[in-house]
Amino acid sequence: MNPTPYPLGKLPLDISTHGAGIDQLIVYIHIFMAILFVGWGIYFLYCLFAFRERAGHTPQLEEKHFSLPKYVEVGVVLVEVVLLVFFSSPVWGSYKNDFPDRNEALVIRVVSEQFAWNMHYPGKDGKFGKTSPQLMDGTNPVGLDRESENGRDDIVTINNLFVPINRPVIIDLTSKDVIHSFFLPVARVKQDAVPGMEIPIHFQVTQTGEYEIACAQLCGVGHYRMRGQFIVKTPEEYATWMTEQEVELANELGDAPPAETAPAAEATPAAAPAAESNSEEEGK
Amino acid sequence: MSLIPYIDHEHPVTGVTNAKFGIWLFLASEVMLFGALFSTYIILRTGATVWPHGYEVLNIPMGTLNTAILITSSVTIVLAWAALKMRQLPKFKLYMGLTCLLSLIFLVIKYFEYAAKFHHGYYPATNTYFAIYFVITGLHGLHIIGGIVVNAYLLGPGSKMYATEPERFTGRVECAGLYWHFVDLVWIFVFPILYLL
Amino acid sequence: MSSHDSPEEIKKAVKLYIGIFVALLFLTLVTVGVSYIHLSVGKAVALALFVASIKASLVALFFMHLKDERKIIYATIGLTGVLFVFLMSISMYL
Amino acid sequence: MSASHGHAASHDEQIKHTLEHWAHEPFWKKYIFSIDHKVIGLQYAICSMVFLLIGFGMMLLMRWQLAYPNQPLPLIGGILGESLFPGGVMSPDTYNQLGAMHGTIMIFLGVVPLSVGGFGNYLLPIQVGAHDMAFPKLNMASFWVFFIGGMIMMFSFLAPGGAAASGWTSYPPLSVTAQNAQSYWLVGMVFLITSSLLGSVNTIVTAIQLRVRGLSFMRWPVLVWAQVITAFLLLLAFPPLEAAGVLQLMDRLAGTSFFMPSGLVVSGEVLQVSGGGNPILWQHLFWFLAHPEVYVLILPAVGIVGEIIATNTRKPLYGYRTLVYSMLFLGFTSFIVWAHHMFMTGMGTTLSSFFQATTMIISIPSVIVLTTYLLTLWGASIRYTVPMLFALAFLPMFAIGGLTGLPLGLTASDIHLHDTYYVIGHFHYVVAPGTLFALMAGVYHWYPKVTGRMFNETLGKIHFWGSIVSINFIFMPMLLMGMMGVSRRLYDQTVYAHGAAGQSYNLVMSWGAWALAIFQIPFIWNLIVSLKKGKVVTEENPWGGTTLEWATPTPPPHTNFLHEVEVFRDPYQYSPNRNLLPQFVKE
Ligand code: HEA
Ligand code: HEA
Ligand code: CUA
Ligand SMILES: [Cu+2]
Repeated sequence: MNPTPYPLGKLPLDISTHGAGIDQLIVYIHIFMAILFVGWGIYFLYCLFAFRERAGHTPQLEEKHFSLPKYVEVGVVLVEVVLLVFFSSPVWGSYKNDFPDRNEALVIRVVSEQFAWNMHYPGKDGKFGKTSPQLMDGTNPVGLDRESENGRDDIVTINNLFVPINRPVIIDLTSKDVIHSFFLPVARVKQDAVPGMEIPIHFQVTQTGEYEIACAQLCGVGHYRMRGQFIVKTPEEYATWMTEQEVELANELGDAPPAETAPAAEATPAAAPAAESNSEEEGK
Repeated sequence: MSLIPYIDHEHPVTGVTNAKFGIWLFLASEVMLFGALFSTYIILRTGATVWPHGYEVLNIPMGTLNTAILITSSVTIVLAWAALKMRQLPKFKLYMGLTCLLSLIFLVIKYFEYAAKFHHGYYPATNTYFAIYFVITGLHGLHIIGGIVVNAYLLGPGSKMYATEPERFTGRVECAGLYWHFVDLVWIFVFPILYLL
Repeated sequence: MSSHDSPEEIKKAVKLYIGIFVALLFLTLVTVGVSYIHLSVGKAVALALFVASIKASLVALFFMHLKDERKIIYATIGLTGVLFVFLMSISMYL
Repeated sequence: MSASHGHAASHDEQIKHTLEHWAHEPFWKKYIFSIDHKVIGLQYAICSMVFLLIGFGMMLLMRWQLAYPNQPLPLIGGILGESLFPGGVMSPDTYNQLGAMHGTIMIFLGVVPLSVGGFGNYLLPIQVGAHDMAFPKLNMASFWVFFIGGMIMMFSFLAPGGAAASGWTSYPPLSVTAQNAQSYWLVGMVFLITSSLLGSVNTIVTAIQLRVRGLSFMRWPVLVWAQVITAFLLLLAFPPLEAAGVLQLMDRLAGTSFFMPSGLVVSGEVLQVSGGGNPILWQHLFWFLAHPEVYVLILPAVGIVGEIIATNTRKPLYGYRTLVYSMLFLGFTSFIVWAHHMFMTGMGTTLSSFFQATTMIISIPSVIVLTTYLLTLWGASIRYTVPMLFALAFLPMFAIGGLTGLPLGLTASDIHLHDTYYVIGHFHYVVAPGTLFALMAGVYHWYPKVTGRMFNETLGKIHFWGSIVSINFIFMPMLLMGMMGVSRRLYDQTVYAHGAAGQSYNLVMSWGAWALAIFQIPFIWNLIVSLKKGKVVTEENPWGGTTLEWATPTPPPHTNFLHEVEVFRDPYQYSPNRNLLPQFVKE
């Protein structure tokens, strides 16, 4: 087997495309911190020893001026500026802003609740059906209206987030009750899920495996067990899984099983590219 | 008697008495208190889908009357202080009495306004507009009540101090006045944002 | 404030207070009157806050004697003013 | 001084008169509803130390659950009752209650009242040469309002549904929908805030108005500076939280929706509220207070450490002015960094850039403060008293805590570290081996002055070495566990694979915490027993300090000073021949 994705006392395995920048920043800033701490620490220990009170030792009372510390302080400022401008801001900027094309990417709605993660896939047509709070209940966690225009083929899973590798993923994150925080340790993704807001995030992963979704915001008694599975598959496996879901759903709703190839007849032009990219991957 | 200096005369460097400096610091914190509420007001309003115009749901004539009353009470209290400065205790009592009376009238009108709201089924829980309306006016009302207590004290038992330490007493009245003006000042903003806009 | 202690000064001040009082009442009527015209939201807000600020300044400057106060009071108010702006800036973030 | 007693000569008379009068006051007026700032200071100090102990006790229970998840708590588990500890095992809800209350108690009932209420009240008037606070009755009121607030917090455990369990941050909607004593928490906070406001007005007026002749601002001891800046932070940052507390109370009790958006569905039911509110608004109002609050936690500690370092290095503080300006800058800037706690709430890049930048900027004055202290050590003659050991330990510990703030302040690294144990490690390094050590240093340093007895040196050293070692075993693993991505506020982290991978750290931390508890026994023992058995201290200035508290008789009488005092020079001056040039000695 692979070595554990969670080595003791270290950053976990990183399977995302943007995570390297974050890890690099974390490593660099800790090196910087260590240098400051050890540098001052050596000076500190030296002082503690050399200037201890003892017979014949007198303190130096005249005002002294040191210029080295000034340079150190200026150095600290410079390093902070560099880290901020060249390491933190670019990574953060692309994390927040450089969204992939919604038509290319796999778009998933994630609706958090006490204490579960509900994943809402748009299904074959690439479009989400209508949802409403009134429809939410135990069997319909995201409040999906199956009768709404694009709702019939939507796939909903609980606590299992399936994504393929090497394809941008966009998650529209929201919550139906309290604030949660959607945390994928191995993908360096974290975003609060705030009720009343739908916040998009994006990432892309490169390595298959079964990982975890953690809740990072206190959300009640079950906060500690609000664990989800983050299942990363190859595109083929992912497509197979998706087809399984579709078949299952069709059986459940009593519809005809979905045809092997998309797009569905009623797909609007906007949805077509997404559907195409789906079928492309299926073809691989 | 006291070992604490600058109770009844100004500190030579800062130029203020302890009490006056203290009351200004207190008012500074009050600014931040109401500032947070005004911030909340803006956020709720910009985020709201429907926001009733004050004039649709509130009683503007009553609000205007209350504004006038509060402004008048601000004048009477400053006149009360001026009377003390001129060492005219009876005049002080007259103006301070007026101030208390006016503030009570303010509360009575406020009571009728609240009662009318409840009568129409408007409660804090109705929508965010009424939520912030009741909180701001309610908190302001509590400040009025606090002011009445202090002013009534200075009018009644507190005024005994005038006989022994007139300077110190005048200082106290000035501080009470500063507080009262501040309460008035808050209302000057509350009135347009809740009633008129 | 010792400079204003003399009875004449106080008498003068009293006249001023009455003047301010009239101005405040007048401005109140102005805002209320304008509110009946139903201006567009932007204009109404700007005007109402403008008038309110004038009224507040009058109260602060004259009734609260801020017109000639001590440095330390100005400093306190100045600091509070700046922090108040920070606090109000919250409303821009949401 | 006061107009009716024009002459300075009569001042001493007046002191005598006041002391005689005080001697005849009944016990309750002298020691319970007292207006003497020293008595009030001690009331604050004792209460807050008991609260610290209670808060620590709660954490000791929680540490059992963390180290040995779901195993019954030995011995005490059964006693604590089926509702909180079913089958002797702490329930998740109990864990959340204890966690929220640990944070609340430690900060608002422990550290702040001790450093501001205790040290501030006791020392600040003396250090400026005053006979009492400017408003003694207000001072008494602020203590009792604090006391009521504390009691409300404590009794909230008995309320139906238990104590508040939404974290010390009380984020809505969770805190609003919670069926527990969150409302008590809010009311308690309103009391505590009111108490702080009264106290800070008093502190500022006392420090500025009651300065004795010759004590210009730039001659204030650093502790006075620290307390005054702290008081301004409390004065101007607390009211927004008071307002927010009222709003949350309205949401809970009056059904308003200040923090409640529309369309909430809680356990399958659509919540019947009008909606239209904004949960993020609470976070802004909360952190607008709570970031300045963390500097409230550190600044008095910085002041105490400054006093002790100056006294025990036997030389002037390096760069006193720089230090003062840095603290002023720190205080001011602390008002514009609050949103660094909220990077993950969905904030845009413009705003987060601003708050990242301010957060980096605010680290600079902290670096300068530490640097001045470190440079003071150069060429010193360091006397290793117990308080000095704690004060010295403060420096590297605060450095670790402060430095670990930097990765949190940069948005990119905060993505991974936010709300993990890294944050817990960061701030515990600043508040526990930082502030708490500084406070312990202060307790030892002024113990002889306050009680007239010397503490036991050996017990003090055992306390020090035991604490410094064990406390690092608690908080260092937290930083590492945070790196692994383990979330905070987890009742049982082994539910997660990455949590289980780090579980061994929990054993280290818990045993570290229990060891730390054991090493507090000599401390408490020392404080109590030395009251009776300690060597009597009669001299005014046992440590050779230079500030005004060392001019008072030991222990200080009701009026603090028996004669009028005056200040002649900057603090922390030493002359080669006398080795000591106190502020109050004319030469
Ligand atoms: C006393 C309290 C205190 C202090 C002083 C600080 C200081 C700082 N804090 Fe901290 N912080 C908290 C208490 C404190 N903090 C608390 C309680 C929380 C969590 C709240 C919660 O969520 O529950 C928190 C959380 C917190 C966050 C949010 C993290 C998150 O939730 O994701 C951030 C982010 O920017 C942050 C940053 C900083 C920074 C940059 C400083 C800077 O001011 C630090 C500057 C100091 C230095 C840079 C040190 C300089 C060192 C040297 C010069 C070396 C000298 C060497 C030797 C002596 C050997 N803090
Ligand atoms: C000032 C603040 C402060 C202090 C000092 C401490 C001190 C300690 N804290 Fe705490 N802690 C917080 C503030 C503080 N904490 C906050 C805000 C949180 C977040 C809560 C939340 O999630 O909402 C937290 C959370 C927190 C957690 C995480 C819980 C979780 O996320 O699930 C843990 C875990 O171990 C912990 C441990 C400890 C320990 C072991 C100490 C030890 O260092 C304790 C040491 C205490 C002493 C050594 C007592 C000293 C006093 C005396 C000895 C007095 C003597 C008495 C007499 C003479 C009468 N704390
Ligand atoms: Cu959901 Cu924590
Ligand atoms: Cu902060």
